[in-house]
Amino acid sequence: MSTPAATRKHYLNADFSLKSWLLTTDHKRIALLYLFSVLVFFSLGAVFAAIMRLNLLTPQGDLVQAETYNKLFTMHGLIMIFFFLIPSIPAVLGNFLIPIMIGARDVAFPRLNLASWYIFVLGGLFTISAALSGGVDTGWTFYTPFSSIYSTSHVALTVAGIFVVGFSSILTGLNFMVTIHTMRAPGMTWFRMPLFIWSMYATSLIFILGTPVLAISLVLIGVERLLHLGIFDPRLGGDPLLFQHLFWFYSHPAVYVMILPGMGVVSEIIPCFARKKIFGYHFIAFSSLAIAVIGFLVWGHHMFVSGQSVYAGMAFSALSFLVAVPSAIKVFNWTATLYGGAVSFDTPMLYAFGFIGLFTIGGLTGLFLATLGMDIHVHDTYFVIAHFHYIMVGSAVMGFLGGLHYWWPKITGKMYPEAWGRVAALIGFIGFNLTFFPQFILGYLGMPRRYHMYPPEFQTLNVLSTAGASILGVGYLLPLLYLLWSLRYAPAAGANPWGATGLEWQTPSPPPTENFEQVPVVGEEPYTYPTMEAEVV
Amino acid sequence: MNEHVIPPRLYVAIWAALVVLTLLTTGIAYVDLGLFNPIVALTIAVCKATLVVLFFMHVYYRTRLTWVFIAAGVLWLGLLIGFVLTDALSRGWILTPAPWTTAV
Amino acid sequence: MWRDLPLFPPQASTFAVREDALFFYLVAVTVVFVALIFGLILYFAIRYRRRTPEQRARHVPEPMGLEIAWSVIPFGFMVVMFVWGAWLFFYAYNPPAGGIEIAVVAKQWMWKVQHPEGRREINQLHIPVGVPVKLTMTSEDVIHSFFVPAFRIKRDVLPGRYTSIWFDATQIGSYHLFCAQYCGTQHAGMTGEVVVMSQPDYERWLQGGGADTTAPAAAGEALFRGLGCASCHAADRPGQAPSLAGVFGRPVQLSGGKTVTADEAYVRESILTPQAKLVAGYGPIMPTFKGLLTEEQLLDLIAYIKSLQPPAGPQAKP
Amino acid sequence: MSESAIALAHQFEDLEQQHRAGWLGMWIFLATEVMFFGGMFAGYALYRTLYPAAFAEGSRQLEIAWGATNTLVLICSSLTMAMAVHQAEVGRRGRLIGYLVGTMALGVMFLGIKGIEYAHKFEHHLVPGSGFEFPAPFARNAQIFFSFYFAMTGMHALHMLVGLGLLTALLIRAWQNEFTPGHHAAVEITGLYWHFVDIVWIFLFPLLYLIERHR
Repeated sequence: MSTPAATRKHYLNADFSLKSWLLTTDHKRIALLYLFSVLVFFSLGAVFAAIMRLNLLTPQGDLVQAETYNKLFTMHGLIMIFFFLIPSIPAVLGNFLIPIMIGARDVAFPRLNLASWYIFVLGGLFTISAALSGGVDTGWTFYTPFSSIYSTSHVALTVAGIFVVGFSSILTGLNFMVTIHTMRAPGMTWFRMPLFIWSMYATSLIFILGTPVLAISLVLIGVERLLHLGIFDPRLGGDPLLFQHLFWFYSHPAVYVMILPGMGVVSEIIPCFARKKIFGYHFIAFSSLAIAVIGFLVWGHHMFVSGQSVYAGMAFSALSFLVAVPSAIKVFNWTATLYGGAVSFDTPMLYAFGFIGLFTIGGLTGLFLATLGMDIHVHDTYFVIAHFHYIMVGSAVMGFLGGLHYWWPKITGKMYPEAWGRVAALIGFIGFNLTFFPQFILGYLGMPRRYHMYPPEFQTLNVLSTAGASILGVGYLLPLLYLLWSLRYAPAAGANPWGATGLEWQTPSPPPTENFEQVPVVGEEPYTYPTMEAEVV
Repeated sequence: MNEHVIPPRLYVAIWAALVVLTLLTTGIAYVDLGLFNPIVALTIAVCKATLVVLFFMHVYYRTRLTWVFIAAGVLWLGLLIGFVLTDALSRGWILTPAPWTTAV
Repeated sequence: MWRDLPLFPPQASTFAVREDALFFYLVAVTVVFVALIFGLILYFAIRYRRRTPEQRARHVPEPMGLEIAWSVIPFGFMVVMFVWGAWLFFYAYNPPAGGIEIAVVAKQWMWKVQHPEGRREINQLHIPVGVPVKLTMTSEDVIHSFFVPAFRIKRDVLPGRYTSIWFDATQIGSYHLFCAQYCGTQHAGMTGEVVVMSQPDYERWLQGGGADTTAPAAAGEALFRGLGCASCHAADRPGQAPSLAGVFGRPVQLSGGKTVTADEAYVRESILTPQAKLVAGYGPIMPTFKGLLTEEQLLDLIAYIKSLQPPAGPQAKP
Repeated sequence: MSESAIALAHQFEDLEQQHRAGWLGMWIFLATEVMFFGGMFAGYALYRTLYPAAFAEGSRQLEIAWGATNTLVLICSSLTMAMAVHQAEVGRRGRLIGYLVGTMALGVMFLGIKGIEYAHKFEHHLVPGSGFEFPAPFARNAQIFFSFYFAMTGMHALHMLVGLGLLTALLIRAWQNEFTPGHHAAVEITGLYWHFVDIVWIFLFPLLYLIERHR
């Protein structure tokens, strides 16, 4: 604050050469490299989604062929999940914020951090080259034996891409865990850490224990296709459910990888804009860990109708309900934080409200799927599509955008235009509900997922959904435009424009390369906003 | 890190134990223990792995945190195998043997 | 208007009625909690909005009882969901005795159906109203899923294994049949219809269909003789191979001491991998029929073995 | 002092913190590796439960003498690796180099023996695929056993190769006299990886080679 941002040295103006970006080991610059790459992938995934929604305007699916449509939803799923949602908050905001929030100069392994980004890009290139050379049509779930024997598309290349990008996740998670364990500033005890750090720790746990199982199951598909080992081949007595078990062992917890970071962001935004200590800090912190751990025990709820044993189904169903409890705890604690606060309606807060709302709907409809008898009907229908988009697009992207707006002044040193921000948040919320709420009804009517054509009576709801998608698109495009605009034209932001607590707001915006002028010493719990009573005393 | 320089004698002793256990597990495989053959083989393997982890990998001398991550790895592996086998083994249990032996 | 914008699927089986009751409970819980959360957030946000830039929050205690309450109360609702859902699940996957048994073979991208009386159909399933129907299903290639929204039933159809589903239709009419598990290029085309008919109509329908209406059991018997099975598995000469009369649905003593129930899966395995589970007292002399039989022929053989009545008098084997 | 300043990366306060981070990082990575191999172990457990007889029959085709020898070779290499770490701790450069070379030699020996076994499998048509031949009753399911045999040992061998690469890097650094009694974390942490690969084999040996040998 002492020197004006224009002359002060910080991580952005430390060096302007391209090399200084591509060979940087600064976690803040790596975060921006990730931000750029995930936005490229998001746009790609969004284009695929747009073509799919347009195709579904008519029952016959006039726009694209069945084969093309299958490749579109496969690529949409793969890119959005592995190249956007999973890295979005962790690799961008997590990378930027974890060292600053705990008072460290960098992550524990900065070169590994850069390597993770290159591995991410390499995985992306593999996957995109698979798409360009003809695409892949297995669905993002790669179910055997279709993927291992019957599909004639570029499965091996795609699987290689996902395998590679998995390593990026693993190394990022490893880096974060070691950083949180060993790099905390003096006085930064576990219960003085911001809740965002707790959620990133839980996310990292899933990265390191779940991702390798996905990696090996993809390797096994690869060797079955290329070397003709019979791992999943039903003709040899192979069990088609084995792959589903291995796949969902990672891919269900991966859902929590996409939502936990968003929960962490919301846990930062709400106390800041309610100017109030978060309600139930310990409950929110431990519920993150509980979600990560119990989240590993519920994967079989994707397999209730698959021919899995009914007894295993019962166990998985019961555990699935158990994992809903920590999620409910979080929602109630956030709501209670507002009670007696001094609430303002800045853009990040609107996104946080949107997050809670959409997460509540998404979470409660998840209970339909965890209920054994109900899942028989709604499994693999648009009900499932609507449910997980409420979680993974509604909530997770709201969390990402909320966090991006909240920390935008810190990252770039510029304020975004507030009025535009509020309008975009509102448009996004309305557009999202218009797109995906009709899909709940479609699902209960029985429209199966991954259908490029459908019976004519489903048309009205599909048209409604496509119309909503166009509004949603506007809601996502607007922030991109005005955030870019703000880089050049917006007023400079101070070190702490929101009056927030937390170490990241005690260093200038943008932060210097070493994050802090001197190592901070932490002496109090997070979110200690002064209250009215404190003022009286 | 608190450096415990472990005497090489201990390493050699651990090595000798590992060799003996290897020969033991190979030999015992030729004895019919029925159901216990795989159990004995795995128990010996777990013992060998524990020796390697504790002494060759110095875990015996280090902080609790290392134990936590080892335990997590082993526990999660157990969960994966446990649930997969739960499914496979209970698939055949028929609820009520309601034989539809004759077509109507 | 409702024809163009349906909001609820037809309810055409006994299971659909039960499923919808659970559905309405879940919807009610969802609505209550969504209203609660949305209402509280709106109320708090407006009631405690920041009126002056300097305004501070009030000090609010954090009672433990509140945390426990909002953990336990939702959990209580979920226990009901679990118990109710599990009960329905067992109802759906546990067929009652008696009824019609129909074989379904799925392949990319069609449903092949054979009725016990012999009539075959493709992408259509004709059934009588008011009679429980059990489908025994398998796939020739990848995983498919048999889904009839009007009956609220669905089950994956796996290669190399039998799965089953049952239903009791309550409404005469024609309903969608979908493949719900992605199975390749024409997945969206792997659809058909389930035609629910009155009993007399169904009887009449079974008589139609022309010459190709050999009953599966009869076709299986022909295979049984043609493949030479009968020379060893003869009821009157139980020396080389066990007699198959009346064996279906009963426990079989295996060499090695274990017992299995002779269900579809066991018969299938014994034809394809005879040495895997040998019946106690017999040698491993039967050749494998892997690759010699189609899925439909296997189902025919199973139908034939099912149809064999136990011999009169005391059972040969326990 | 200047020496440790060179060895200390900028983000750490002191060498102890740096060593702790490296140690923890490697253990977290090994937990990841447990789950990586764990996927195959889960598949193995499933199929061995479903097809016990075929797995026993397949296991009997493996050469137990080579398998046991390889187990001993790896145990010896773990000993030499542990000794190498010890020599780095006490700062004897010559012996450190000697033990590293010894470890690598044993590692290469293991891969050589594995190669001989693989060659025999090719000769006996035990490699899954169109050329697979196996006595009638278990022909199909035994192919699954051999698929797992090749997948698991192949993945293990790949890890051995990575380990040899890491050891080569250590050897070069030891040659250039980079390690001191106060700064040898890289030796210890690479050692952890090597021992882990040994542990995987300790489980693979009984699971693959020792099924129902008594029949």
